[in-house]
Amino acid sequence: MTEYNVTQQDIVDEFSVFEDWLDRYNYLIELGNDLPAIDPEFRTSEYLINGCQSKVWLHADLVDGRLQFNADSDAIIVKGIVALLVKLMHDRTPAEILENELFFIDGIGLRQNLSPTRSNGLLAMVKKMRLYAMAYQAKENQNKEA
Amino acid sequence: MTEYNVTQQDIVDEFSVFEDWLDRYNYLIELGNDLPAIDPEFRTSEYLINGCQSKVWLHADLVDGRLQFNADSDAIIVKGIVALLVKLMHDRTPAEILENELFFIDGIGLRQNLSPTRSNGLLAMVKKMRLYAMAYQAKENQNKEA
Amino acid sequence: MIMGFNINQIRSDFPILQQQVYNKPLIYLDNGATTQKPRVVIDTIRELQEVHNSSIHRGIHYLSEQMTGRYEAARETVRAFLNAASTQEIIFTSGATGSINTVAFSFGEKYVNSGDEILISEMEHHSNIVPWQMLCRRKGAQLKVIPFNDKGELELEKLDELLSERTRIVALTHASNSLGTINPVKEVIKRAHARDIPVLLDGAQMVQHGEVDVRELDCDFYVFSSHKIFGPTGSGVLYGKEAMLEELPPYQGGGDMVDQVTFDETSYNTLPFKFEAGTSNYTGAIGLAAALEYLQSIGFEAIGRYERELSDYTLEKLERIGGLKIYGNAAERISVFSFLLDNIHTYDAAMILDKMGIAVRTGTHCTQPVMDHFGIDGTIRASLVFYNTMEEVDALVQGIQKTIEMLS
Amino acid sequence: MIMGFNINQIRSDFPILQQQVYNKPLIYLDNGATTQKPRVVIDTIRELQEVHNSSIHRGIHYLSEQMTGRYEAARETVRAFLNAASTQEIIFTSGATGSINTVAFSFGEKYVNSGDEILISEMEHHSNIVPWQMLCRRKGAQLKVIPFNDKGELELEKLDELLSERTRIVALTHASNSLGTINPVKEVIKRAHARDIPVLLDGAQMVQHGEVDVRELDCDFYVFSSHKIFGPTGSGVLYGKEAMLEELPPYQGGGDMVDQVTFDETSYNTLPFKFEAGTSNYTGAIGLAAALEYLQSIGFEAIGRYERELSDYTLEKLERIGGLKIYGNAAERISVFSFLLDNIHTYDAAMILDKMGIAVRTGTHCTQPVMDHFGIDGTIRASLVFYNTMEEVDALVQGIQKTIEMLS
Ligand SMILES: Cc1ncc(COP(=O)(O)O)c(C=O)c1O
Ligand SMILES: Cc1ncc(COP(=O)(O)O)c(C=O)c1O
Repeated sequence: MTEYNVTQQDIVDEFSVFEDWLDRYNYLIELGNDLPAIDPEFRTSEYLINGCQSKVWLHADLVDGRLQFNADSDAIIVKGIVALLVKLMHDRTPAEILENELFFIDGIGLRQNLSPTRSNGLLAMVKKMRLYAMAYQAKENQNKEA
Repeated sequence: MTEYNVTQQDIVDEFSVFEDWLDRYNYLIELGNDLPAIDPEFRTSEYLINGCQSKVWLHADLVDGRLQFNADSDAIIVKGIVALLVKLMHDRTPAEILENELFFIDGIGLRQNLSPTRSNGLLAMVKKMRLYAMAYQAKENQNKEA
Repeated sequence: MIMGFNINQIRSDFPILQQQVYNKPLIYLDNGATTQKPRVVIDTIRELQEVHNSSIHRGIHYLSEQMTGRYEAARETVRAFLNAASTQEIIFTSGATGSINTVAFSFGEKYVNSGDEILISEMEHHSNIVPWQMLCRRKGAQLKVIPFNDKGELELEKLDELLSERTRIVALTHASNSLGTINPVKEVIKRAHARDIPVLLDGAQMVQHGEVDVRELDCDFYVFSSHKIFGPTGSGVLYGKEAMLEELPPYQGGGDMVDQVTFDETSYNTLPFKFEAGTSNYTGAIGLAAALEYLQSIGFEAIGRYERELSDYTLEKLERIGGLKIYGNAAERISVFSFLLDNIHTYDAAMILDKMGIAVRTGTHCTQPVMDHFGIDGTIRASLVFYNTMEEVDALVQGIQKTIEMLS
Repeated sequence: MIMGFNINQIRSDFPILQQQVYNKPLIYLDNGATTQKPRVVIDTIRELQEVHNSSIHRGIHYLSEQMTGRYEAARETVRAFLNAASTQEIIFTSGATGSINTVAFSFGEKYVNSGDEILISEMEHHSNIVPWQMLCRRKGAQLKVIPFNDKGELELEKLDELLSERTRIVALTHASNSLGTINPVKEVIKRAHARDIPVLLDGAQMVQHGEVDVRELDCDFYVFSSHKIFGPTGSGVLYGKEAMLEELPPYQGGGDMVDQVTFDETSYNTLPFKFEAGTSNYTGAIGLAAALEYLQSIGFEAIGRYERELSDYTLEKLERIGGLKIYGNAAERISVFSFLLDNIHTYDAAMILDKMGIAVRTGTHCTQPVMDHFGIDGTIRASLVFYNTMEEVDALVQGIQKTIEMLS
C-alpha cells in the first residue's frame, strides 16, 4: 500500500470507532474547528467554490514539487471534511494525488457528501484539488523538457 | 305512465330480447337503414351538429302544436339511435318532450353513446331537440298572451 | 383531540410515514417541498395502470371511454374543491409552475405591451417571479413589487400607489412558502378590481392547509400543484374565470387543443381543452382527484382545526429555544416555519437533523428576494401538514437543542 | 419464433393485457395513442410513492438525497438509450408536445425573425405543426411544408428547393403516427446541415419500435413521450445538442431553473436544469427509466425482429381483405396501419370492433393534413407493438370481416 493510501486507511480506521452518526459528526466538527481559517487573501470570490448550500474556498501552491493546500468552508461539518482532504493531500507530489484513488470518503460513510446533488461544494473541491495536481504536473513536465 | 314513457318502455323491451351486443347493433343498423334520409335542403352546414367523429343533421318544425323532426347521420349505427330518438319525439307536443325524462337510452345500454366524450353528435342532438321544444313552447305562450 | 380526527388512523393511511431512516423513525417536516401520498392515491394510480390505462378523448373503445370519463370526473372534483362555476374553468397542467407560465404567456401576449406593469410581491416563489420577468423582458414591460415588513406581512398601505394606470395584472401568493404568511388576498383583489386589474393567486402553499373558494375570493386565476396536496407529481391546476380564459390565446400547441388544422389556419378547441395541448397527464389528474376526495373524507374543517393547534404548539415551542430566530411572524399563517440558529450554518444543522431522522429543508426555498430582505443566505424550514404530530414537534425541538449543543 | 423472445412471458408482464372487456379478451391495438405499462414500471411508481417520495435537488435530508440520485440516474438511462454525448443534453419535460413547444419557443425567440421560414412535413402530428404555426404568427415567419406522395413517402426531390436561405429549422417526424412511414431522416439531416440548418426529429412514434442513436443521426433535437414507450403519463424527453441548448434562452420560468434571482436580474442554472422549471415529474422520469430498462432486458434487436414479422404478417392479411384500402404504403414502416372499408363509416366500424374487445382508433389521429391529402375525414388505425400477437391480428381480420358483413 502506498503511504498515501496508508493515510487514507488510517482515517477510515479512526472513524470506525464511532458507531453513532452524531459521534462522527462531532469528530468532524472538532477537525473543522482545528483547521486554521484560510488566509483572508484567499477567502475571496476568486478562490470560492460556490456550492449553493455551503461555500468552500481553496488555494494551492507548489513548493519544492509538493502541493500546499489552503482551504476553508463556512459550514463546520463541511470544513471537517475539508480538513480530512487537506490532511490527506497537503504536501504531496502531484503524482501521488493523481495516481491514487480517493477511497476514504466512501470508507467513512460520507460519500453522500460528495454527491453532485449535495451542493456543498465538496465534489467541486475534490475535482479542483486534482486539477491543481494535473496543472502543476504538466507545468513541471514542461519545465523539464525546456 | 305517460304515453311518451310507454313508448320509451316499448323500445327498452324490444331491445331486451338481444343478448349479444352485435345483435343490438344489427337492429340499430336496420333502424338506421329504414329511416329516410333527411331532405337535401336540411343536409347542410346550417343543420349540422358536428360531432368530430360522426355527423348528425337535425331540423324541426312545429305543425299544429306538434314537433316534426327530420334527422340523419352519416354513421349508420348513430343513425339507428337517431331513428329511435325521432320515433320517440316526433309528432309530440313541446310539453311532452320537456316534462318526461329520457330514460330509454340508458335502458338499452347505449348511454355511452350519449357521453360528451363520444363526439358523435348524439348528445348535442338530444340537447338540440329539447331546445327546439323549449323555443316553440315559448313562442306558443307568447302567441297566447298576445 | 379534534372531533372526528384520528391522527393515528390518518398516519396509517400514509405508507411512507411508517418508514425508518438511519434506524430512526422518519419525521417528515419538508411538506412545503412536497407532500406524501395516502394509500388511496397510490392504489388509484396503480389501478389506473393495471386495469384502465388508455389515452383519453376521441377514443371510441371501451378503455378510452372509461378513462375519459374518469378524467372528466376528476375535473369536476377539482371544480367542486375550488367551488369554480364550471368545469370549463378547470385546466389540468403540469404543476403550479406550468400554470403560472401559461398565464404569463397567454395573458401577456394578449394584454401586456411596452411600458405596462406587472405587480407581484416581495415574498413570491421564483415560479411566480421569473415567468413575469421573462414576459417583461419580451414585451418591454416593468415588474413592480409589493414589499413586506419585517414580520413578513405585505405592506398593504403601499398597494394603492403601486397599482397604476399601467398595471395589467397582479400575481400574488396566497400563502408564502418561506415565511408562512397567509396574505390578505381578498383585500388585494378588491382594490385591484376597483381598477379593473385582474389578480392571479398562487395557491401552491394554501390548498393543502385550508379550504379555498375561488368565487368567494373573486380571483381571476388560481393555481396549485398536485404533488403539494398529497397527489401525484407532474400534475397541477389552473383555474381561470371563463370569460377571461375565453379571451386568451392558447399557450402550447399540439393535439387535443385544436379544432381544425390546416397549414394556413388553425382553429382552437373550446375550453378547457384549448389549454391542454398534447396527451394530458390523465393518471396525474385522476390521482389528484383521489387525494382531494381523501381530504374531503376527513373534512377540511377538522384538518384546519388540527393544523391550527399544531401550528400554535410549534410556534410556542420554537420561540422558547434560546438562540433561535423565526423569520415570518405574520398574524395569519400556515404551519410553515423558517428559522435560523445563532452562529450556526443551516447546512450543518440540516446535516445533523437528518441523521436524527428529521427531514427539514434549508436554503432560499426558491424565494431569494425574501432572503435578501433579511440579508441572510437562507433558513432552515420546517413545514407541517395534518399528518404531523405534537410528538414530532417535540422531536424537532430536541433535535434543534442537540444541534445547538454540538455546534456551539 | 424469435430467439430469446418469449411472447407469452412478455404478455404476462403487462397486467392490463390479462383483461376482459364485454366478456371478451382485450385486444389492444391502440398503441399509437398510448402504450400499456409492464409490471416493473407500475411497481417502481408505487415503490417511489410508498418508500422514497421526496422533492429533488437541494434537499439535504435522506429521502431527497435518494430521490435526487434516482432522478439523475434516470437521466443517465435516457442518455444511454439515445446514445447522447452527455446527460446535460437530456431534459425531462411533460411529453413530446411539451418538448416541441420548448424548442419552438426557445429556438424561435433566439433565431426566428420576420420573413424567416420553418420547414415541416405534410405528415406531421398537430403537436409538430401548431407550435410552429404559433411561432410563425408571433414572429411573422412562414411555414413551409415537404409534401408526401400517395404511398405516404416524403417527396425528397422537393427538399432542396424548399430549403432556402431563410429556413431556420426543419422539424420532421421520425415515424408517422397515421401513415406508419419511417422517414429518411438521415438524408434530410444531411441536406439541411449542408446549409447549416438544424433539424428537430419527433420520435414520439419511433422510440417504441426501434433503437435510436442521436449521434449517429446527428439530429439537433430529438423528442419523445414516456407514455408511448411503456412509461408513465406526464413525462417526456427533449434531447438537444449541448452547444445548441447552451445558446437557447429558457422556456418556462420557475424554481430549479435559476441560479440567482433578484427583481432586476435573474441568471439561469446550467444545463439541463435551465429547461426544467418547477418541481419536475421525478416519478414520471424514474418510471420512464424503468420502462427503458425493461426494454433493454428484452433486447431491442429481438423486439425489432419480432415487430417486423408481426408487421409483415398484418400487412399481408389486411391487403387480402376485399374492400379494405390501406393509407400509407411506404417501403420503410412501423407497425401502424391506417385503413378504410368501402362505404363504411369509421365510427360504425370502431363501434362494432369495440364490442368484440378490439381497441382501434378512428379519426384524424391529430394529422388532419394527412386526411386532407387523401380527401378523407379519417381512418381506422390499428397500431401494434411487441406485446401484440399474430393471433390478435387474426382476430382483427375476423372482426373487420364481420364488420363488413354487418354494414354492407
Ligand atoms: C408523431 C407524434 N408526435 C407527437 C405526439 C404528441 O405526443 P404527446 O401527446 O404525448 O405529447 C404524438 C402522439 O400523440 C405523435 O404520434
Ligand atoms: C408558493 C409556491 N409557488 C409555486 C411553487 C411551484 O410549484 P411547482 O414546483 O410544483 O410547480 C411552489 C413550490 O415549490 C411554491 O411553494
